[in-house]
Amino acid sequence: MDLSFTEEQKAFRAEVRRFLDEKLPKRLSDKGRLGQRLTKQDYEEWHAILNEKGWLAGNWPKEHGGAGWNAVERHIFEEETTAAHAPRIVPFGLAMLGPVLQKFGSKEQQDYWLPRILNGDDWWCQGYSEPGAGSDLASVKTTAERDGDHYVVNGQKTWTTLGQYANMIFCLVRTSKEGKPQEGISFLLVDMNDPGVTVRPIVLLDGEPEVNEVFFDNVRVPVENLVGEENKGWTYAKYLLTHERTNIAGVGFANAGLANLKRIARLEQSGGRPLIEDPLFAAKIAEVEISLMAMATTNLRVVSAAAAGQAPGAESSMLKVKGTVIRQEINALTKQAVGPWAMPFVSEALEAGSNEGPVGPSYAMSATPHYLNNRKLSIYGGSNEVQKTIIAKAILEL
Amino acid sequence: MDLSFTEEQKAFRAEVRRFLDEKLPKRLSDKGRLGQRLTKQDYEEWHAILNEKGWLAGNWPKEHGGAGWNAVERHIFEEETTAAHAPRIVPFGLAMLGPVLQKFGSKEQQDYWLPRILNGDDWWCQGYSEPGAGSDLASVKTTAERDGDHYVVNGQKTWTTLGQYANMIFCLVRTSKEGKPQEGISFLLVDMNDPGVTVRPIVLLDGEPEVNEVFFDNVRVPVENLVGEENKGWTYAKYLLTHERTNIAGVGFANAGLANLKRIARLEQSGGRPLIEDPLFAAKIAEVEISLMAMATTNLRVVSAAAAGQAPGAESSMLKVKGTVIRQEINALTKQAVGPWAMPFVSEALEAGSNEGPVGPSYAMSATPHYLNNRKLSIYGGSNEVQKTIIAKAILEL
Amino acid sequence: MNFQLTEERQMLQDGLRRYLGEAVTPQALEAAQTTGMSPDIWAGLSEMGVAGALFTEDQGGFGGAGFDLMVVFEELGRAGAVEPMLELLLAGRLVAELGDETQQEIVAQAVEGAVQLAFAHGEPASRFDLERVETRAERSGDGWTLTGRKSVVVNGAQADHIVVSARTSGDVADRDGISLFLLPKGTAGIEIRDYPLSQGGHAAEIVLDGVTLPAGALLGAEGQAFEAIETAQARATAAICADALGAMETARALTGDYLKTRKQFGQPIGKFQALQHRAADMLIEIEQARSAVINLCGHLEADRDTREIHVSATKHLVGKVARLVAEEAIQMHGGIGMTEEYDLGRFARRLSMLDQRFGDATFHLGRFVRLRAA
Amino acid sequence: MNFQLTEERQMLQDGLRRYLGEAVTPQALEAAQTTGMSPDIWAGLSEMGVAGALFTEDQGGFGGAGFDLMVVFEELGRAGAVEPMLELLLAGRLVAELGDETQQEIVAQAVEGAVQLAFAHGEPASRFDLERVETRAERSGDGWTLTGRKSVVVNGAQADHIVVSARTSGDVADRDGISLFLLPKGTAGIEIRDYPLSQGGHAAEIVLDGVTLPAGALLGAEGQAFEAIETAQARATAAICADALGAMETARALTGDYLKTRKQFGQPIGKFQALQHRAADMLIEIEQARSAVINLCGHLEADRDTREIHVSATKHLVGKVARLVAEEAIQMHGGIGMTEEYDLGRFARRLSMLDQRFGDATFHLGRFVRLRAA
Repeated sequence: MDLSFTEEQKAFRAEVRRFLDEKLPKRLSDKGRLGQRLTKQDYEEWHAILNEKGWLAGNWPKEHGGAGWNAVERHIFEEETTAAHAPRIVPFGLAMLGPVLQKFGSKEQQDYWLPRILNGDDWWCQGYSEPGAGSDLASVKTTAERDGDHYVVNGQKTWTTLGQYANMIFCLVRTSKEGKPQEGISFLLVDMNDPGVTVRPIVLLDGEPEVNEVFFDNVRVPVENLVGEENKGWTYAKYLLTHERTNIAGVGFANAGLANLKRIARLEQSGGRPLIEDPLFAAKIAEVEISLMAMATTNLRVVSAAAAGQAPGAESSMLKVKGTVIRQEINALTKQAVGPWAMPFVSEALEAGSNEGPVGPSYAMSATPHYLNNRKLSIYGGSNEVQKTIIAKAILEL
Repeated sequence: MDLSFTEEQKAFRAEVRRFLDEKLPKRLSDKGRLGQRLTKQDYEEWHAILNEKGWLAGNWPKEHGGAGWNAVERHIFEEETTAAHAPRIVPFGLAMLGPVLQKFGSKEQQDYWLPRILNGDDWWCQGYSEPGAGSDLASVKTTAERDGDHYVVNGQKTWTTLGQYANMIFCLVRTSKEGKPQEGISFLLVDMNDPGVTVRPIVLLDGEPEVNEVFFDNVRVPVENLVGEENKGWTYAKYLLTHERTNIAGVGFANAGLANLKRIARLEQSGGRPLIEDPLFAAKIAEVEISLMAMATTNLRVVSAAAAGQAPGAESSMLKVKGTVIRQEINALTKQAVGPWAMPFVSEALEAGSNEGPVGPSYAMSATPHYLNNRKLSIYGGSNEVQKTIIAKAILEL
Repeated sequence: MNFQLTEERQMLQDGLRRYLGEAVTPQALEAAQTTGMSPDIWAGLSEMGVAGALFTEDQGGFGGAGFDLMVVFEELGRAGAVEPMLELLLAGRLVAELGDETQQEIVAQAVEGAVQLAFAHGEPASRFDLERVETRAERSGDGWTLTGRKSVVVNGAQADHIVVSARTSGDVADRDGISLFLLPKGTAGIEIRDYPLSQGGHAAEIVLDGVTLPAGALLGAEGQAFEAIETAQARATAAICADALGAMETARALTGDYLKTRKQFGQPIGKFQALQHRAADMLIEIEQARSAVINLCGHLEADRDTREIHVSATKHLVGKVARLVAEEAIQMHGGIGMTEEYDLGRFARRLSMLDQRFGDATFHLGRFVRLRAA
Repeated sequence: MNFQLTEERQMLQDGLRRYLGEAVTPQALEAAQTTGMSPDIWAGLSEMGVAGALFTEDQGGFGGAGFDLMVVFEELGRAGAVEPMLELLLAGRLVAELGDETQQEIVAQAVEGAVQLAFAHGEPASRFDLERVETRAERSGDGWTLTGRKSVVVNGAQADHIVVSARTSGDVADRDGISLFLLPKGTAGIEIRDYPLSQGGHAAEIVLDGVTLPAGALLGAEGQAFEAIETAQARATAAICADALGAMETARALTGDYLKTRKQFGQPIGKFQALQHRAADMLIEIEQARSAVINLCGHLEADRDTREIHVSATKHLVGKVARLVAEEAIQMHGGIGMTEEYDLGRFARRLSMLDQRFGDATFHLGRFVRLRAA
């Protein structure tokens, strides 16, 4: 047992930090720090900066243009970029589709699509969930019928994050109704500019159109956009979900959120003293900090096992549950910390450079939107209820 | 809406208080205050004092020798007796069997058994639960087969509280295996001195033999000891369970426990100050006190509806859950309040007049036994899980 | 002891529930987003005479007791109405209790629902400290000059009259030395920034830049307003907790319906025991909240210490339960519970803002401890 | 970064688990009830050289690091062994670090498991305040006279040597002025009341009524013992938390088995989703506790502030989880979980007493806040 990082890992951390000092535009980190909206261009700018350094695809092998980092290195990179308030790396092409294409895609698909992901030629989004399906992903109703050298796609996807920016969507579609629900699913790449694709934004509790519905009305997709074999898409989908699980604990986000919470609690005054000196509020911060200290170590235990080649099993379900609960508690305490300043909702103020400034201190304006928005953490990516059932069955064998 | 008691109710409360001042033996209230063991004789002594005043059977109608109080009067009586640390009224004959006999028993049974309950001629215990049945009371396996003018009883009951003091037991027995499990159950009164009855104590976590197993080996019970009709016992059992539900919230116990907790927290010192001045411990006391303030009002809402003739439905399930959780939290905080003094376990010290005194202050000695013993609150009388299912089905119609 | 509503209150409750159930439409809410309220609903409530329930008979109303507030605000919360009835209660009762004859005219108008009011007390640095007032009022000639800033004044831009607190003596956190003033809409020197609130409705930042007021603007005795402010906040706390109770009832009703109809893995999700038990917990806690609101409403007229103990106990408990109910209702709905289109959203947001007004659950827990120790 | 046990520690763990799994029988536990421990198991542990894992090589052991303690105490907790290994750690390491050559002889015996030790520090009024020492030691001639009372001294009546703290200067709650003394069994003037503990094992009330000690009884520098005491308690906290972790693992294993085998309403109760989710929560929290123990064990050699932050973080978190696990394990078992006959009981009692030693969850939460603010 040894809790300290190796010299190589420390050196890597220093290198990441140096890189962020030099290359992360202040305009972008300011937005992150203040909780302002990031535009499509902001993400693309940061992707390009990382890509130039060869760090955009930390989890891809080098032969595909990735950094080839192991789990510990990815963890360090994530810790440092989150602490520096860098934009997150948009995961759909890089963390989700990329690994699937590398494992199951044809040589042609890899040669064509992978460089385009790195270069930002395509913005991908995810076509998994459907209305009424919830966490039951296998109940895919969107159909793809073969018609010559095309599939004709009909149906609807939902909860498509940042679908409004995307030109491409990878979809689970039903190509057969025989056998178990899992057996007739295929994995298809669809051009969203094709006729018959419509995107409709869904406004969430925080007022933001972060997710979308995507409708397919007789969309003709060339058969070469099928990944792997027809009716084997469930296998690829499950592989993708496992890959999505890296950084599932969100330790970096939690650490940054906790630091922000403490900063606010030092600035806000209650009863003539900084809020952080209120014993009961301080205790609430301490409880979540202590939880996070333990969870961060659980995360390192899983990361370290993954770096040594062990596939994380139900442990990632535990990290999902605990990690999201901790982040949501930090969000709730941050909303609490800003007091009455959490009430004003001035949407324009979240736009950098807007004429409409925030009401109250700038640290307050994103507290409520973040609290509301992050209720999603315990719902998406397999709800916490689904995770608990997995834990009960996989570990406790109930 | 009016939260205050009527003048009549206030006068009644004053009368109860005066009675307790005059008639409750200090020897008994001292035991209650210190958490010392009560003997069989202690209970009998207190029953006799109450019976002399006509207050032993508050819930019985006057024609049967009861006080004929309504729910609010019973509530006041319970509040005052608990606050005065009087022994509880042993419920098996008075609160459980009595109402069943009054409703379903024959004239002969009423004339014979009811006065004996009031006079303390019999000590009753309850033969409901069986090994492995848990909250599934209808799965009765103990059989009673008719043989001439006797039933022959075979089987086993468990969790029989204070069975070691009892000479009589009322039992659910199976007289038919046809139909639904509920349909073949009968309600039988068994003399525990009859040949074939064996009682074995079960020692609980706190080291006390509070409950027992009762074995029946070809016990011959005269048919006149059948209550009501054969195979209709489930109806009577359910009626009994409803009656058991009065005072299910345990507000009186909770109030007394909270007062005791605060007293201890004023006496214990931490960091050179009374423990009650520790902001975090004080907050824990406050949280449970605030919960109790609300629950006490919920209880009065139900009591007041009951006094007006409405039968409490799933509300009593809510009171059961919240009431037990509050009492258990008070027990846990009391254990916490006494600090290291919770560790010594000197069983003899719980005996009044023992040579073996408590280790540490006398208020500390019962903290751990009570904490451990009251884990039962959320298990017995229909576990809190069963209550939640009832609530979900009866109120939410899920 | 009696937990039944009187016949009058029962009628008010029934009427309000029926009216608001129909009136609070998506269109009405949409209209309220830019103006802070729906004029139609305000008119409808006035017609029903709801404002009268907030005032005692002496004050020209027909209610004013804790349980009158409970009935009115529980229904507003149940329907998710955003009309500024709470501000009418806060400011209107202050005027009714402290005002002279001229000022009392506003009360008569308020009882008719003909005016809108606001109470400008909070400041950028005051958070939940009722006694922290930095805005200053200085005598100038016969009248007063007010200078300072008031924050998150609900209904501030829409109000016909604003009750403003200002310090006429003492240190920034003294209880003594706080005075109240009555400012009509459009008073010169007031700068108002109007903005929408997360829970619906509007609030304003108000800058008082040497606002000159006549002597008659003083409301009540100079420097002696703290007790009245604390009493007003106790009433408002009862009202907002009753409002939250109503919103919780709606959230749980929506959740109950959803659990019964939504199917997953082949059965209604309400058949899953884990959700059943969590729904039961939610119910138990809502009953706790209801009892806490009853406790506070029943003690609004008690002595100050008893009343304030119930203020903190109730605001603490209802604050905790509101968070639980909002979060659990969303979670049991899943994704749909997070969308603006589905009705739950606005109730969840309303509940999540309960903690931000009049002190959050943690603040009141600490305050309860201090009150008990005193 | 590496979370694998070294080969040596893995062997120790395997050996201990195997041995204790067989040795901790109902008979052994019964025997321990009157004497505080089972001589057979103590002998067995000695034979395995377990005590050596508690001491560094310099001290004649083969371990002594945080993760050595974790391995040993997790297994003692897992088996529910009541032998006084924690007291050996507490007192033995104090002697090893502060003792002179003569005193060090005890360490050699301790490493062999040939002596039993106790640490008499707590007093009737000290609760969890490490610096509160009212027992006084006064110079008398060449030696010392000790007067005072020590409370809940685990293994006090059974120990061959007791390390006793006493104040040689300063006020009752000063950190400076605390000294340690080494008392052999049977020293005149000591009055001992021996009694059993809820969690198993024995403790004693010790009255020191003018106990006369030679100069050589002083352990370490006069008045300078606080730092060593705090360090010893940090180690003991790591050990008792690892012990609790082991007990939790057993409680959850028993619960898992029970959920799989016990049937109600026609199916194993482990098929009920509400229990599944609660069992999953229990597991998640136990993993949190494991990580907290790792954090503390990995920082026992860090600078004082870092170490103590982890002491309080870990004791807080493990205390909370221990309560959850004990209570949930009992609840999921139902009645049987409350009986003395079923094995869960002693683990639940052990877990419920974790909070009573070295500071409870609330105490350490407050201490964590103070340490972070410092």
